[in-house]
Order: sequence, then structure tokens, then C-alpha cells
Amino acid sequence: MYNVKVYVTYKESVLDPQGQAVNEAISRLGFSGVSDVRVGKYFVMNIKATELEINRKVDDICDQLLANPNMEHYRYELEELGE
Amino acid sequence: MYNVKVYVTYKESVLDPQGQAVNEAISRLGFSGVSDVRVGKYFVMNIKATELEINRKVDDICDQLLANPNMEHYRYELEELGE
Amino acid sequence: MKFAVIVFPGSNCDDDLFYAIRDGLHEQVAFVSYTETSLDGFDGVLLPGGFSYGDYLRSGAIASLSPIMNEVRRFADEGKLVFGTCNGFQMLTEMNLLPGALIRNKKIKFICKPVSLKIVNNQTSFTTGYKNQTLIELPIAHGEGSYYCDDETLVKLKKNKQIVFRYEDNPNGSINDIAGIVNERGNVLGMMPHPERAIEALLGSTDGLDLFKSMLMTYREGVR
Amino acid sequence: MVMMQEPTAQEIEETKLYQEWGLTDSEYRLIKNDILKRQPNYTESGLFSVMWSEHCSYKNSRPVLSRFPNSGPQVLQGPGEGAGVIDIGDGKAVVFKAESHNHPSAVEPYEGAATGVGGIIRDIFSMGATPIALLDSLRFGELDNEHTKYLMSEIVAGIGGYGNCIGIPTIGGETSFDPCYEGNPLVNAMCVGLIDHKNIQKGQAKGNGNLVIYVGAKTGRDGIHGATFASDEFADDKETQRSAVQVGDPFMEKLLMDACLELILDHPDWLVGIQDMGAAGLVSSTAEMAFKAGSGMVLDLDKVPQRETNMSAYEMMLSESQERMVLCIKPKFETEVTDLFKKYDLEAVNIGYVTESTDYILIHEGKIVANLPVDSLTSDVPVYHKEQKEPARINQFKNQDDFIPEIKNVKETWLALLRQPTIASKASLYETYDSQVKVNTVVKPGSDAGVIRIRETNKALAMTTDCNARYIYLNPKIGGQIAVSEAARNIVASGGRPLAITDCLNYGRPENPEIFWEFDQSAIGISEACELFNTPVISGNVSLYNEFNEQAIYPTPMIGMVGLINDVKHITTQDFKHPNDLLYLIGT
Ligand SMILES: Nc1ncnc2c1ncn2[C@@H]1O[C@H](COP(=O)(O)OP(=O)(O)O)[C@@H](O)[C@H]1O
Repeated sequence: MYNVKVYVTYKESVLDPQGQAVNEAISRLGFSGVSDVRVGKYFVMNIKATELEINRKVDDICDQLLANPNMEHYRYELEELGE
Repeated sequence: MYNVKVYVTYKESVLDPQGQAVNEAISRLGFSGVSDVRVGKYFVMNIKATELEINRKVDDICDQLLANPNMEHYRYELEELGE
Repeated sequence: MKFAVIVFPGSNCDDDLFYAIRDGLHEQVAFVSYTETSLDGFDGVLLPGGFSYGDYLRSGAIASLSPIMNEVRRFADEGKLVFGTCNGFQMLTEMNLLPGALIRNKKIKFICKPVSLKIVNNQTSFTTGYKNQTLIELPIAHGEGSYYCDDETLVKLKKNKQIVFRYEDNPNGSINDIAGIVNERGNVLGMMPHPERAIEALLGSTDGLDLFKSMLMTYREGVR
Repeated sequence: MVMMQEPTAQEIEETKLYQEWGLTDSEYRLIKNDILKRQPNYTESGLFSVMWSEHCSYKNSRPVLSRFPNSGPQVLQGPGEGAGVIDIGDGKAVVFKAESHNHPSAVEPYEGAATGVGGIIRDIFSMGATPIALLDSLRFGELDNEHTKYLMSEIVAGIGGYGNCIGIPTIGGETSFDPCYEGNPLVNAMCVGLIDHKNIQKGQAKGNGNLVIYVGAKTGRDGIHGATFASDEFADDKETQRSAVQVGDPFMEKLLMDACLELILDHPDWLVGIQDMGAAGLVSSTAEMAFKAGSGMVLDLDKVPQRETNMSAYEMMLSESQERMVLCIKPKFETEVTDLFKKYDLEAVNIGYVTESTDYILIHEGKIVANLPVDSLTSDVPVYHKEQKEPARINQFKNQDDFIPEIKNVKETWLALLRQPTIASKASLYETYDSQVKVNTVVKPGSDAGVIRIRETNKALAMTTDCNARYIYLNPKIGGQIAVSEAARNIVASGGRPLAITDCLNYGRPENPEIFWEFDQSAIGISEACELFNTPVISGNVSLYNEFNEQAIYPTPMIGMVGLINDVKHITTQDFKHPNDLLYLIGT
């Protein structure tokens, strides 16, 4: 069993209006020196799989569902949980 | 200057309809053994601050804007970028 | 001509399309569930707006994996007419039946209002009833309607005359003011505005009716 | 996970734990000495505390509400059920109600507003009606600080987020700004539905042996004591109250709505009663259903679908998880009902049955955890006649000279007025609501009232929400009359004839005699105007304790009115149509 954390963000070339809005809101709150805010999605899940299978399985789930390759990138972290 | 990654998720006891929908979709795609999917938000940004200030600054931004402490948890990672 | 309106869990403009065909176009129309696997007997497919699966992952993403969608793909591959509006457009891009993607509106917020559109290509199966370069008014109602594609795709869209509608006053940040596109073959149209909500004068505009009439004309003359 | 040891009945009495849940000493004594003739246990004390809260029992407001006219030949269902019902001819009727979600929205503005909309929609479809429109009524502090701007944009996004997703057009509302709402914004939502007379449902659990069925989302620990929480005021330092956050799932509600309507419309013979789980969730819905039918009920809590582990009976009964309904069905149709909901990917679970007695019995882990007479929860609640006192300001206003504004430059004054957020166009708010989905919207937000045509007839319905709280602050009785009159004018100006009203009565703490006076006086004003317009009050909602750091809001009784337009040709809108058209001023 693995605990899997997946991070999905827009590709660099894609405008991120939410990131911009958050950046502006941070400034309006009076915080200075904050820039380049990007907003993405974050998924946490448990997956049953062997060490051999797990990367392939996570890649497949990301490619087929969690990220849209036309506009998004993903990366992930695995943590083995034991049984 | 720091590169800051903030992860915001619902507290355990809060309903996560997105997580549910994604979990079911993963199962329908034919992937077995995936459970407890939770969906959160992920923010990446650059922040100008000294080592002494940075934690306080990120905490403040999270408490005041990025997370609602009534229903969400956050955690973050810092990476020093130099000037 | 017999139209299928595909209904997904969370679709909510299925009625809008149904009435447009039945009461506006006076043709046959039936709802088809996302669980079905056949489109036998139908001549056109309509993918409705709404929030399939709550749009909880990305708009249209989960719906595009439904059983019926394999059949929709086959239907499109045969050159038959497929039309998606709003959430339907988002599904078509998620399935790669149309290029690009729809992302959050530039100003983040959901927008519901009438907008002016220019007919950029009236030589498609969906627009023969319109005159080129004329303006029509259709409602929009979306939060993730900003059309995005990479430069290469945009060049191709222009070269192949795949851009069908452009916004006069871009409401959502779409690249190149794109409001609707067809596939290369010209038998699949996706657009964010809602022609099915502009069928009756009582409700404000009838500019959407010609789109469905064009589909009917194309069908009668044999799909080009 | 560490399991909390529940306090014993004796400990609850000794430590007066019940006080923390909102029960007074005398209420506790009434329960112990007169009703049960024993000490209530932990679960039972919890049931009493929510069912006897103002939010569920109207124990403070009932004497005031009894002033309202609520009958008439057009009224098919007055207050008492999920929503009121008014005949509109042709075998059809209109169903509507309004509800407040002020406190949840102050804590988590997006979800608070969204779940407010979700709750009022359930009230409408639980009557058997198809929801056709939503309206809202919003009050914020002045837009001069980031927090108010944040509240406004999140609340508006929450209302739109829910309505847009479920696919019910939001066609009207009102928004105004005043410093008195700064710490306690008001979020009132109204839903209107359409029904054929023959389909009108009741929230009842009747017939020995009939099944109690739970449908919709699983139960979690969210919103426990939400009803008590709505019956308490806010202060900066009360962080502990702020655990009652619920998240809305409009997608789930869309499935639930479609499934319930299919059951009601296509299989009336399977169904005995239906009710939504709103404030005080499972206990309130089931106890009311049994009470209305004069029945008893046995519930097996182990069968309740649970989202979290190790939930206690207390937590399950008091949870306010959203998107849940209770049905009472005939046992021979259990499989059919389960299958119908399965088609929508929803669970329908048998959690209990109706009995001939009037005992309300809860079983958890094989043990009886509560055994109470049903009436003790619903009708034995003491009714309080609160003290009233005219606030000093009222007399002061009476003796004050009329204010005569001095206008030096008409253009500047006019522009300054238009710049006031309360007067300025609200297009930037209502354009984030899908006002057209389902293609029946003839008049969208931006005119006097929203108008929805009724398909397959020539008729249409006009609807509006109105309240100018300043007038009520100045003179509650006349202000109440003005609120109803304004709503009526908006209906008439849209081509309709007023039919009836619903309301959301928002005030401060009723323990303050001046506030109670405001409450009562404005109800008198509203009643007088309703008599005159022949618009009975067919449903509504009371929200008290709207205070922040002991500063109460203006008395704000929002009026929601619906009117009938007999022919779509009569629909009128407020905008100017042609150059050289003549303008008339009518009235005084
Ligand atoms: N929160 C809201 N939701 C929907 N529509 C709104 C809202 N606030 C204002 N409106 C619309 O804006 C218009 C003006 O409303 P309001 O500010 O109350 O002015 P009026 O005094 O004309 O009633 C109305 O058509 C109303 O329906």
C-alpha cells in the first residue's frame, strides 16, 4: 500500500487567472514581495500496488484522468505504508 | 527570496465531494485498490523575506487567505533561492 | 432528422437542447443516457451544457469517460454530425475530438449574459444558415470557458478554417477570441455560447435557431 | 482514535452540561420532572437541546408568527410543511419558501451560502414540486474593507456555485450594504417550484410497519449543533462555535432531486411521506414525520450510512450533513425504491419503521439509546412570551424634524448616489448566476421582478425579494408595511397580481426587550399589509441572534413575493424602450 500525493499545475505557457487573482489578493492584504503565484490541484490517495507496479499505475491514473496533457503537468510523491 | 509551496486540504471530518467523485471515476476506469482520495489546493509562489521572517509571513498569508482554518489544514515547503 | 441529446449525471441543459429541437426545429429528438452503448437510428448527436459529475475534476473530464462516449467517437469518425455546447464542448476537447482545452475564465468568475459573436466561417455543416462576418447574439453561462491551445494548434485552426465563431468583446480570455471551433473534417462543432437558449423571441433572441437549421440542411443534402 | 466516554445522566444534571447545548435550568427540570419523570441520558439530552432550540421549535417567535394571515381560498398548504403551496389554476400550483443561512456564511462564506441554497431547494422538491427559480437577499457591511469584500465575493460565488451546478436559474434578489451587517452578514435564499395539485406531498411517517428510508449523502460529524449555533449570537472570542462547517455537494443534490421527483411523480403508490433533513438533521426530520402522523418510530442507527468511523448516536442524530432525505414507504416496494435510487448512484437504506405507539425509540449497537414520547420533542416545547420595550430612539425619531436634504449641485448628488453600492447596478453580482438554464426565464435579474413562464400554458410567475431595513429601524410597523408594499409594486410592475408571500425574519437576540419589540411590531406591519394585498404568509423562516460583539443588525424582515401573470403578453420590464416615450409619475 502506498500513500500517493499528486500535484497538477497548468503548463508554464498557460495563463493562470486564479494564480493572478490570489497574487493580487495577497498584495491587497498588505503583504509585499510575493510574486509568480500559480494555483494547482493536489490529490492525496492510498493505492494498493507492488513496488514494480506503482509508478506505472500512478502514471496511468494521471495521464487518463487527473491531468489534461493539453494544458497541465503533473508530478507525484510516493510513500510506502506497509500492509 | 524563497520558493514556497503551500498545500491546503479539508480537515478529515469535512466532506470532500471532489475526492469522492474522483475516487469513483478512478474505479470506473478500471483501476482497483485506490481509496481515500482527497482533493486539495496547491499554491506555488516566490516570496522575498529573510530567514527570520519567512515562516511567519507564510503562516500569515495562509491563515488570512489561502486556507480557512474553520475547515482546512495547510502545510508548506520552503526552498531558498538566493537573490 | 433524429437527434440524440446525451444525458450525463449532472447535465442540466439537456432540456434546453430537447426543446430547441422539438419546439424550435420541429424535428425528432430523444434523450440518451450516458450508460448506453449504441446510437443506432440517430442522425445527429448533441452534448448538453451543465455540470457533469459536478465538474469536480475538470469540466467534462469524467463525463468524457462514459460508456456512450466510445459510440460518440465512432459516430464522429463516420462523419456524422456531433455538436457540443458549454460542458459538451469541454467534453469534446477532453476526448480530443476537438483540439485545445477550456480553462478558467480570465476573471475567475462564472459569467451569464448575452454576448455578440461573429460568424467567421459559414461554410461548415453548422453555419450555412448564417452569413459570413455577421453578428449574432447568444447567451453564455460558464466559469471555465476560456479557450486555450498552443501556438502550433492555433496556426492549424486558422489554416484549416476551423474557427467558426469569435467573440466581439471577449468575455473570458479565450485565445484569439475563439468561441467555437470545428474538427478538421468539419462534422464536430464545439462552442461555449448556448444557441439552444436563443430559439424563442419571448426569451430574448432567436439567433440560435439557424445553427440547428443548418445541421438539418446539411443532413438533408447529405453530409459534406 | 480515542473514544470519548459519554457523561451519565447524573453527570449531565450535576454539571449542567445541558446549558452548554442551550437548554435552560427550567427547561431541563420540565423534561426531567414532568415529561420523562427521569433524567434524560446523553443522547436524549442532545435530542431535546436541538429540538427545543429556537431554530427548530420557534419557542420565542411563535406568538409573533401567529399574527400572520395564512389562509385563503388560494392556499393549498400553509406554514407547517417544507414549503407553502398556492393554487394558480389549471390543476397547477406554485410552491415557495425562503431560508436564512447567516451564521454559517459568516464562518465559511462560500460553503455557508451554498448550503443555504441547497437546503431551500430540498424544501421545495420534498413537497413534490420541480424547482423553477431561485432568488436571494444579501446584506453586508460597507465595502470599505477587505474582509467585507471577501465575504461578498465568496457568498455570491457560493450561491451561484450551487444554483448554477444544480441547474436552477437564479432570477432575482436584492443586495444592500450597511455597517450594522459588518460582523453578521445576512444570506437569505428563496426557491420557487411548480407542482400539479395531485402530487403535493406531506412529511409524514404513517402506517404501522411502514419503512423509514434514508437517502442521499452519508452522515458525518459536520454541523453538529448547527441549530443551536443558529440560536446564539456571534462574538470575536467564540472560536469553539466554529466547528459547524458543512460543505455542499450540488452534484449529489441534483441526483437526489431527480431521483426523489421520479419517485413522487411516477410511483405515488410506493411513497407515504417525504421530508428533507435540514436543521437538526435526522432527529428533526424523523420526529416531525412521526409527530405529524400521530405515530411512533423505531430507528436502528447502525444502519445509517456513515462517512466517519465510531460515530455515536448523539453525533448521528444531530449531524447536519447536507443532501440527505427521509422517506416513509410501504414495505412491499422496498426493492423497487432501492433500485430507483441505485439508477442515480444513490444509496437508499432502510433505517427503521413506523409503529402504532407514539414512542420514539433509537437503537445503537444493539442497545436502546433513547426512548421518548414523540410529542416531547416536537410539541411539549414551552412557548415564551418575551418582554417588549419600545427603544428610546423611536421616540427621539418622532420628535425629530424631517430631514430636508440640501442639494447644491443636482448632477453631483445624483452621481454620488449612483456610486453608493446599495443603489449601484448589481449586474456584476447577478451576472455570475445562471439566470436562464431550463429556458423559461422571460425577465432576468435587473428589472423589478424576475419572471418565469409556465410551459404548456400562457401563464407566467413573477417573483421578488425586498426589504428596506432602514425603514424598519426607524419605524418597524410602517417599515414592515413598506417591505410588503415594495414587493407588491415590483410584482405589479412586472405584469403580475400578487399571490402570497414568504419571509425571512432576521433580528438580534430576542432576550433584549427592544429587539423583541422590533420583531413584534414589524410582524404587525407585515400582517396589515398582507391583509390589504390579500397575500397570505404561506411559509418563512426566523433568524434571531444576528449580533456581533453585542451589536444587533437592523431588524430585517425580508419579504419574498410571488405573483401570477395570466398571459405572457402582459409581462412588462422596467427599462426605457423608445425615444420620445412619455413618462408618468403615479401615486404620491
Ligand atoms: N443578490 C442578487 N441576486 C440576484 N439579483 C439581484 C441581486 N441583487 C440585486 N439583484 C437584481 O438587481 C436589480 C436591482 O435590485 P435592487 O438593488 O434590490 O434594486 P430595486 O430597488 O430596484 O429593487 C433587481 O432586478 C434584482 O433582481
